[in-house]
Amino acid sequence: MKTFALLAVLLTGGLLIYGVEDMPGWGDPNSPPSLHVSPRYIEKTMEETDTPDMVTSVLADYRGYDTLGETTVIFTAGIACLLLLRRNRQ
Amino acid sequence: MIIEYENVIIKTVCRLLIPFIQLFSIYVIMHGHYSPGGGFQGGVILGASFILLVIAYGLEESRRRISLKALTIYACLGLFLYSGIGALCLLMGANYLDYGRLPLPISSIATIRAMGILGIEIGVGMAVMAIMISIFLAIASYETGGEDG
Amino acid sequence: MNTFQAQAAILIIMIPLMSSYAVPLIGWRWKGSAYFIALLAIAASLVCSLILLSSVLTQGTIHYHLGGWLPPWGIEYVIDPLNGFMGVVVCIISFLVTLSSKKSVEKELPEKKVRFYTIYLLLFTGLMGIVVTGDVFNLYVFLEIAALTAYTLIAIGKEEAPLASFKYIIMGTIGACFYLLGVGYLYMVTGSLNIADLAQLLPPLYRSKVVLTAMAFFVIGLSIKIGLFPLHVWLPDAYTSAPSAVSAFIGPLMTKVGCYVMIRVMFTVFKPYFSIELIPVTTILSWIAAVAMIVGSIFAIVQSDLKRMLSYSIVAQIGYIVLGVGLANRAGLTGALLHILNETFTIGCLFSVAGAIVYKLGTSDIYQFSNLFKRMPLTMAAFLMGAFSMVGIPPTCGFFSKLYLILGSIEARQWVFVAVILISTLLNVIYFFKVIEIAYFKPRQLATEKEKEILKVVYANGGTYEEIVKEAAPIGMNEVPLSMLIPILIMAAGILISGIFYFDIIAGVIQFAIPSSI
Amino acid sequence: MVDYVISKYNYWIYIVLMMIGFYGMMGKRNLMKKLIGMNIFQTAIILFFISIGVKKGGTLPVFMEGATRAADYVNPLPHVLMLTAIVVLVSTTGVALAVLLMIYRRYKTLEENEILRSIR
Repeated sequence: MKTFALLAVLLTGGLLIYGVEDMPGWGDPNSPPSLHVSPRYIEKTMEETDTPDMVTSVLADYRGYDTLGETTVIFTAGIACLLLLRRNRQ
Repeated sequence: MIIEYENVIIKTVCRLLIPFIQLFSIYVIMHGHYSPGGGFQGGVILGASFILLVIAYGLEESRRRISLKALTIYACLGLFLYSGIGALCLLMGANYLDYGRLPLPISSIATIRAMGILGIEIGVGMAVMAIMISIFLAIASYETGGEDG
Repeated sequence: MNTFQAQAAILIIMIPLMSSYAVPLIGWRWKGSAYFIALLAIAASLVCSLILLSSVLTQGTIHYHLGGWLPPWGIEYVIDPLNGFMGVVVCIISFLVTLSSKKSVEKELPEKKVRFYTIYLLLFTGLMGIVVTGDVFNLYVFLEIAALTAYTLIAIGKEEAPLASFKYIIMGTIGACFYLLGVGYLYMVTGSLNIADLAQLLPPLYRSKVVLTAMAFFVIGLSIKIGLFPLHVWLPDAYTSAPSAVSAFIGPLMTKVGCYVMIRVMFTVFKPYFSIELIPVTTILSWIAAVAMIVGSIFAIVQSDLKRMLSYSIVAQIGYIVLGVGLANRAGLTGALLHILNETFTIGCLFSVAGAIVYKLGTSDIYQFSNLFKRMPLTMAAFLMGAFSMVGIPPTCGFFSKLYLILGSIEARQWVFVAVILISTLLNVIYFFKVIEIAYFKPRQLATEKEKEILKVVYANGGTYEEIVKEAAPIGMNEVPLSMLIPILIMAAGILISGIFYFDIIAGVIQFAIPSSI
Repeated sequence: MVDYVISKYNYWIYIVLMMIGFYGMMGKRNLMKKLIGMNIFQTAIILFFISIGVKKGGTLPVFMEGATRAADYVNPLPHVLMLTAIVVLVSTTGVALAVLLMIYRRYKTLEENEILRSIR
């Protein structure tokens, strides 16, 4: 079991290291994520949502639906813990 | 099982700290537009203040003050606030979560959007606070064979 | 009506989601209402999905911009024929399974109904959210909703359920994290999360090592999620120990939705020529699938528990679907999609029958099934129909999906796969025949505890052997309640109908659902 | 070579963390340790996402007067995605802890091989 785990870990690590070669360097201001979608969030946040904190404006407005899903995840966890651990009064 | 620990220092410090923690959590929720923060962070801080209360005063005492059923209802209401704002946008003829059409007496669409964001942050804060406490209570009171109160 | 049609894409998620928040609120006062809220919400979702499918087929792909933001910036729902088809399949089966769940939930989880149905609705929401979304990260969020609810629902089952659930949590998290890592890698080289946008931005980058790694992580992660052969270890334990209502719900849907995501990633996010020619993902997958078909069936033969047998049979059936995907030609994909339809009906039907048997006998041990055909004729008729479809006997849908898979293998000149499909079919016959033999031909034994109780009473009163036999026999026909029986029969009928009208289904829906560049 | 290693140091850190977490999930015998491994694993992914949002010369993504160019701020999108992923991590951990409590009550241990022995 342990050898198998070690093998799987080394394989995954090898795959990850293989992928690093073509990645943009750390803090590269010209990497694709910095150029493609995110500039609009940064430049238009005041104009479109009147919210200086871009994380909040993306979280709650541009990608607000993800946040609904995320709140639902935590709601699920809460109800799940109650379902698993509480026993109703007989 | 978390039992009440007779120690004046812990109780007094908690009693002094908890209101400030709660005030800070509300600040974090409301100030999410201008600084790092928002519904999740504020909700978690608010939940942590109640958890501190439970740790200091023991499960038995806090069971009398905090009801799991009420917490579930808070969580549902918070989520209803969130999804209800979205549904209100639907009723106003826009797409889901398109806050721009919310019926608020403000002329600028961007400001209406900011108000919509505030609304959902409050909903998220309520839900996260309630859920955090109920996860903690469910796990902490399992050994005693917790029953619904 | 027109606005309703335009908003159907979001209502399909919003109705069950908001209902799941309402269940604890209303269930606080009226505990019995939980089941009806769940049923109504899923029915409403079913209506929306039918409207969506019909409007997709007549007017083309539907785009719905959440929050009114245009695609690469906001989240978008895209419904094309593939989505629409999957949505309808998921909704129909969920509706039928939910309909039949009432009695068995009342029996197995009497005090937990409200929270159970909350989680149940959230699971349905998660599955539908995966199906309709057009954004890779949004897909991850709903994948996690579906996974978390599934962990929970499995953990409330009988004896070893928590352990099986924990194993599933570990494996499922690895799968989801690999998927998330794939999303991150794609995001790093393109800067986008929208599926359509990614499909446009990726082709010049196909030689990039990052994209290759991302593809590898997508495939491994999703293979864990669907329980493809060497990564299936969590699946049988989890599905066996779950409560009956849950395994009837998760069994047919969870893995199939995972297969849908796999098709979506391989043929929509990436262009088909990347998955087929540049790196041989499809070839590797089809060989793994072939092994899965054989090994899953062999494991199924040696099981003595009906639910565990069906779980291993799911592993084999996943092999069929992935084989169809891996063949990557039109006939193969048609077979795969038809098999998804057929499989949800068949597995749903068989697991519901298993639930009905557990409801009546209190056990799913195959060797206790003697004389079951006399006692529960209608349920067992449905079981027979499911078994026929699984084996692939002509009027049922299973025959046609296997036929298309064989045609696809021939078209790809892979004769080995033809042989594998035939061998796996033979193995299917063996394990289903074992059940049928015991249930039909084996003379009755004193199977259930209840009968033993009766006999003890008779024996204690000094009854003769004849009296004992007479007392034990009366359980002549003892069907499950109608609320369980009717959905099972509808599912059995669905197997037959989808078999008879297979050509209309292919001509009307499935042929549009296959990516056009294949 | 050294430049190459240094310019991508964030990736090496996350890869090592991820391998540690992955080994914990797969190789450890204690269920609690598996759960801790899972947390490390997910944290590694969070670290990875955050590190791809960094821009040299960028400040935190809160709008300030006088800085309107996109290059002035770090990329906010990975932060948003990771807020979601953190919540998912917390929720999964919560459910897993609940399940572990159930396992502990049933078998009185969290060692995998002892549990398997008691089942057989």
